[in-house]
Amino acid sequence: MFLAQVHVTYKPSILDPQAEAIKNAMHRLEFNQVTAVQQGKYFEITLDVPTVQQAEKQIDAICDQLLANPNMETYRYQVKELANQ
Amino acid sequence: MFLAQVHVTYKPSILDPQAEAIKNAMHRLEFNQVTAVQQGKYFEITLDVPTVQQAEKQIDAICDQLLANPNMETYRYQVKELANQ
Amino acid sequence: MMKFAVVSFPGSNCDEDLYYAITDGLHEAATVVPHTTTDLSDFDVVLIPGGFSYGDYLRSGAIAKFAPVMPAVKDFANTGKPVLGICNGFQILTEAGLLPGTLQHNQQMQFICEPEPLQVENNQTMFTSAFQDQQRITLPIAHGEGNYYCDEATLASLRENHQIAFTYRRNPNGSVSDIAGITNQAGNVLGMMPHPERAVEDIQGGTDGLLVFKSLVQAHLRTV
Amino acid sequence: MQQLKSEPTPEEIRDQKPYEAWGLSQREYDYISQKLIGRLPNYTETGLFAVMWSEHCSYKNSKPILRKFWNDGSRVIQGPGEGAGVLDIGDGQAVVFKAESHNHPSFVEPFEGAATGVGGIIRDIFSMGAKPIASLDSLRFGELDNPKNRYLLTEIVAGIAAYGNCIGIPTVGGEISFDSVYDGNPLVNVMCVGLMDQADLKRGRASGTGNSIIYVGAKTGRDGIHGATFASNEFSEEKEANRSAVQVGDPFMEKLLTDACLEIIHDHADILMGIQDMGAAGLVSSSAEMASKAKSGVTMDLDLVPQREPGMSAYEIMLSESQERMLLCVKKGQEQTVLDIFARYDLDAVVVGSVTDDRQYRLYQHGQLVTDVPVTSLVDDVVEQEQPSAKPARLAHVKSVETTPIKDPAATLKKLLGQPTIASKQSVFKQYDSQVQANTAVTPGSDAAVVRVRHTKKALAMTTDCNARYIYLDPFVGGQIAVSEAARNIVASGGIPIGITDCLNFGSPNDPESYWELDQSVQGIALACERFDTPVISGNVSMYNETDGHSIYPTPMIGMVGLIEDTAYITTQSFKSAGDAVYLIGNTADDFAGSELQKLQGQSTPIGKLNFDLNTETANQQLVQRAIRQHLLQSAHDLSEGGLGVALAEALFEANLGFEGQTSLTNAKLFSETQSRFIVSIRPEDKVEFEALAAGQAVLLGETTAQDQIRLQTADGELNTTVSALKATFGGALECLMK
Ligand SMILES: Nc1ncnc2c1ncn2[C@@H]1O[C@H](COP(=O)(O)OP(=O)(O)O)[C@@H](O)[C@H]1O
Ligand SMILES: [Mg+2]
Repeated sequence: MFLAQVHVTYKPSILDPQAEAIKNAMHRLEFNQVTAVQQGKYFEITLDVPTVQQAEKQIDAICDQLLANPNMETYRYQVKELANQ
Repeated sequence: MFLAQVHVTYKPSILDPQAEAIKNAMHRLEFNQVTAVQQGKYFEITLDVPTVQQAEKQIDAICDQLLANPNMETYRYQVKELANQ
Repeated sequence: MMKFAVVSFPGSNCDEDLYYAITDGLHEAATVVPHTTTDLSDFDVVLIPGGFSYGDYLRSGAIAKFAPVMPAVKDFANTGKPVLGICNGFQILTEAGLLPGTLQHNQQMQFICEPEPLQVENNQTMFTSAFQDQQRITLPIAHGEGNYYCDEATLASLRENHQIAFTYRRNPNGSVSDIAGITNQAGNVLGMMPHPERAVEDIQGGTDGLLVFKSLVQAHLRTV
Repeated sequence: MQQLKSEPTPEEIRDQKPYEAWGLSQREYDYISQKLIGRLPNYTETGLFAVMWSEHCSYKNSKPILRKFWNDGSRVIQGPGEGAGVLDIGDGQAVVFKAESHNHPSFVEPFEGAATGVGGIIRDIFSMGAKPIASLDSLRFGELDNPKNRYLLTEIVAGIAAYGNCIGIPTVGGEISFDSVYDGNPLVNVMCVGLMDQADLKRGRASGTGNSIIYVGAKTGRDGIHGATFASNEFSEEKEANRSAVQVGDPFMEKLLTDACLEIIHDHADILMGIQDMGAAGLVSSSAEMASKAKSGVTMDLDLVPQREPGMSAYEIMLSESQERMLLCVKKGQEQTVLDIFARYDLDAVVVGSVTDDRQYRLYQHGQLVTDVPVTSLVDDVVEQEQPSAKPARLAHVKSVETTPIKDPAATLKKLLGQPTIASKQSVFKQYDSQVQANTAVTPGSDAAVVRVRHTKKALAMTTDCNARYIYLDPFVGGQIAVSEAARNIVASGGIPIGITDCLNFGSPNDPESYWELDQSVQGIALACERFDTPVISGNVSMYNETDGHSIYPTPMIGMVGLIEDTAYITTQSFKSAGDAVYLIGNTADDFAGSELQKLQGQSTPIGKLNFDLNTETANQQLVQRAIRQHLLQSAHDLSEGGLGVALAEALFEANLGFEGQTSLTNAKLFSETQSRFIVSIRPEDKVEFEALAAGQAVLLGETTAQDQIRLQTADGELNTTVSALKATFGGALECLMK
C-alpha cells in the first residue's frame, strides 16, 4: 500500500482571484506582513499496488488526466509506502 | 522572510462529497487500485517577519481565523526560512 | 425536421430547458440522450447543456470529460456537424480539448445570474448567421466559473481565425478580452457561457437566444 | 432486550438520567417507562424517545396552538401532516409547498447550515411526487455594523446559492431584514414550491404487511446527531462549542435522488406504497412516522444500513441527520425494479426492513434485538404541553405615537432607501440562479416572483413576508398584516392568493410571554387566512430562538402562493412608460408605529399602536384584481416598509422614469406605513374606465415623466430630487454596508 501526497497549483503566469481575495482578507485582519499567498489543491491518494514504481506511474497518469488542468495547473507529488496493518 | 506551507483538510467524520466523486471518477478511469482519496486545500504564504516564532504565531492565527473552518477542518503547516534575495 | 440531441450528464440541469427551447421555441425535434450513449451519428446537432455535471467537483467539466458519451461527441464534431456547449457545456468542451482555454472562477468569486448585454463578434458561423454583424443582444448568464482564460498565443490565434463569437459589453466575470463564446478553428464547435435557451419566448424576458438555434437551422438547410 | 457493552444499562440510565440533557423530562421518562412500554428503556430506546419527543419532531408545545390554524378550502388536497401541503390548481394539476427553518445550524455553520436547509425542504416537496420548481428564502440578521453579521450574511447566502444553483431549482424570491434582536440568532427560512399531476400524489406510508422498507441515498454518518433536540433547546454562547451537529450537503447527490424518486413515482406508482425523506431525527422519525400513519409496525436490520463510518452504534445510526437520504416502502417481490432504477442513477439503495402487522417498532443490530417498542409510543403518545401564557408587560399600555414633521422629504427618502431592510437585495439575489428551468416570468426584484406552468396558460406567483416589528407591537394584528402583505404582493403580481405555508420563529415556549405571542399571532394568521381563502397547508415551528435569555422578535414568516389564471395577467411593480397616470389605492393615516421611519428617527425598538382593517384590505385587493383582469394596469406595487415614498421610488428605477404630481398628504405621511395600499400606473386612455371601477378607492397622484426627476407637491412642502441619485443609494447600499 502506498500513499501519494499530491499538490496541484496554478502556473505562475495565471492570475488566481481566490488567492488574491485570501491575501486581501489577511490584510483586513491586519496580518500585514503577509507578502504573498498561493493557493492550490491537495490530495492524499491511497493505492493498493505492489511497488513504488507502479504507484508513481499511476499517480502521474491520474494527475495528467484528471487532477490537473494542463492549461493552467502544474502538479507535484510524493509517494510513501504505508506500513502494513 | 519565511514561507509557510499550510494543509487544510476535513476532519475524518465530515462528509466529503467531492473526494467521493473524484474517487469514483478514478475508478471509472480504471484506476481500480485507488482505495481512498482525501482532498484538501494547500496554501503557500510568504511572511516578512524576523523570526520563525513570529511566523508560526501568525500562521496559527491565520489558520484559526481564516483558512480553516474549525467546525469541519483541521490544519497543519511547516515554516521554512527563505534565502535572502 | 432537424434532429437535435441534448446530452444529459449526471448533474446537468439545463437539459430539459434546451429540449423545450428546441421543441417549443424552435419547433424542431429534440431528444435528451443519457451520458451512456455511444453513438450520436443519427443527429444533426449535438447540444451540451448547462448545470453541474458530476457536481462540478474538482473543476467544472473535469469529470464529465470522461463520460462514456464523450468519444461519440468527439466523433460527431470530427464529421463537421455542429456541437454547441452552453455554460457547463462550454466548460466540458474546454476540458475535453474540443475548445481551447479554460473557464476559471469569476473574478469576484461569486455566482452571477443576470441579463447580460452581449455583442455578436462574428455572424459568419453556423451558430450566429441569423444575427446581424456586431448585433447587440441580451442573454441571461448564470455561472460561478465563467471567467474565460487562455494564453496570449491562443488569444492571438482565436482572433486571427475569427473564433470569438460573442463578447460581453460590460465584462461581468473577468474573462480575457471580454470573451463570452468561442468556436473551434473549424467553426463547428461553439462554447458560450450565456444561456440562449433561456431567451426563446417572450415570457422569459427576451427572445435573442432563439437566433442561435435559428442559425443552426439555416446551416442545416444549406447542407441538405 | 440487548444491551451493548459500552452503553449504560437501563438501570444506569434511570439513575444517571442522561435523557435530561437530551431534552426528555423526568415526567416524560417515567410516563414512557411505566405507562407506554412497561419497563425501563435501554440506551438506544431512550435516545429514540428523546428525539421523537422533542419539540422539533413532536410539536408537543405548539400543537395545541397550531390547531387554531385554518386548513380547509376547496383546493386543499393535502393539508399539514405530510412532507408538504398540496393544492388543486385545475387541469388535474396541483401545487405543493412548504417552508422550513434552519436557524440554529446556520448560526453554528452558516454555509452548510443554510445549504442543508435548502436540501431538506426540497426532499419534502419531491417526496410528495412533485417536481420542485422554485425556492424562496426569508432571512433575518443583526445589524451589519457587526462583522459577525456580515460574515453570516455572506456565508448563508453562499450556502443557499451553492445548493439551489447546483441542483437546478431556481431561487426566485425572498426577503431579508435586519435588526439587532437577531444578533446571535439569525433566521434562515427556506420555502420550496413543486408542481405535479394530482395522479402522482404520494404519501409517507409504510403499509401492507410484508412489504419492504428501502433505504436510498447518502451513507449514514455521525453528522447532526441530536440536531433535532439541539434545535429544540435554547442556544447559549457556551454551546457554540457544541459542533457535533454540523451536516454537510451534497446537492449533486440530491439531484440524482430527486430524478430517481420522481421516475419511480411516475412509472411505478403501483408498487411504491409510500415515500418520505429522512429529515430531523433521520431514520427513526421517517420510519416510525411512516408506520404510524399506516397503522402498521416495522422491523429493520441496522447492519444493512449503508454506513460511512465504522463502529456506529444503533443509537447513532438511528439519530444521524446525514443529508440526502430517503425511505421507501415497496411491494414485496417488486424490490428489484426499484433497486435497478436507483442503480442507474449510481445511488446506494438497500432493503433494510419490512412492514409488520403488530404495530411494534423493532430494530436489530449484530443479530440482536436492540429496540422493541410500540410505534404509537414514539409518534402518537407524546404528551402535549399547553404552556402557561401571559400578555407581555410592554403591551399593557399601548400609546399611539406621533412623528416629528419632516422638512426635507428628499433627504428622508434617500436615507430610507439606504436602510439595509429597504435597500435593493440585488447583490444577494444575483448570486441565485433564478431562471434555471426556463419558466421564471418575473425574477427577483418585483413584488412576487412568477413562474409559468409550461404548456398551460397558468402561472404561479409566490412570496415570503413578515414584518416582525409589527408582530412585536401586536402579534394578533401583526399576524393578520403578515398574511395580508403576502396577499398584496400576490395580487399586485396578477395572482389570486390560494394558500400559505409558514415558519413560526419564536422564543422559548416555556416563557409565558413568548407562548402568548405565538398563540396570538397564530390566531391573527388564521383569521386573515380564512378571509382570503388561503388555507395553511404546511409549515414549521422554530422555537427557542434565544441567546443567553435574549429573544428575537416573534417572526412568523408567511410563504404564500397565488394562482395566475392567465399569463396575460402577469403584472410587475415597475412603471412602464412616460405619461402614464399614477394612482394611490387606499387611504393614508399617521401609521408610524413600528415603521422604518420610526427606526430611522432613533426608535430602534418599535412603539405605538397598529391600525388595520381586514375589510379595507380585501376591498383594495379586489380592486387591483379586477383592474388587472380588465387589463387596465401597466404596473402595480404594494406599499410596505417606507410607505408611499419608497414605493414610488422603487417603481421608477427599472425603466429610468421620472414622476410629477401632487398630494394632500404631508411630507411625513409619505413615509407612513398604513396597510392595504397600492400604487398603480395606467395608460391615459384607460383613466376614465379605471376611475369608474375604483369608485373613490383610488386617488390620482400624478404622472410618470421621461425626466430624471421626482417632484411631488405635498400639503406642507415638496419632494423634489433626481431619481438617479435615489437609485444609486437604493442599488448600492447593501454592498456598501457589507464592505
Ligand atoms: N433573500 C432574497 N432572495 C431572493 N430574493 C430576494 C431576497 N430578498 C429580497 N428579494 C427580492 O427583492 C424584492 C423586494 O423584496 P421585499 O422588499 O421584501 O419586497 P416586499 O416589500 O414587496 O415584500 C422581491 O422581489 C424579493 O423577492
Ligand atoms: Mg411588495
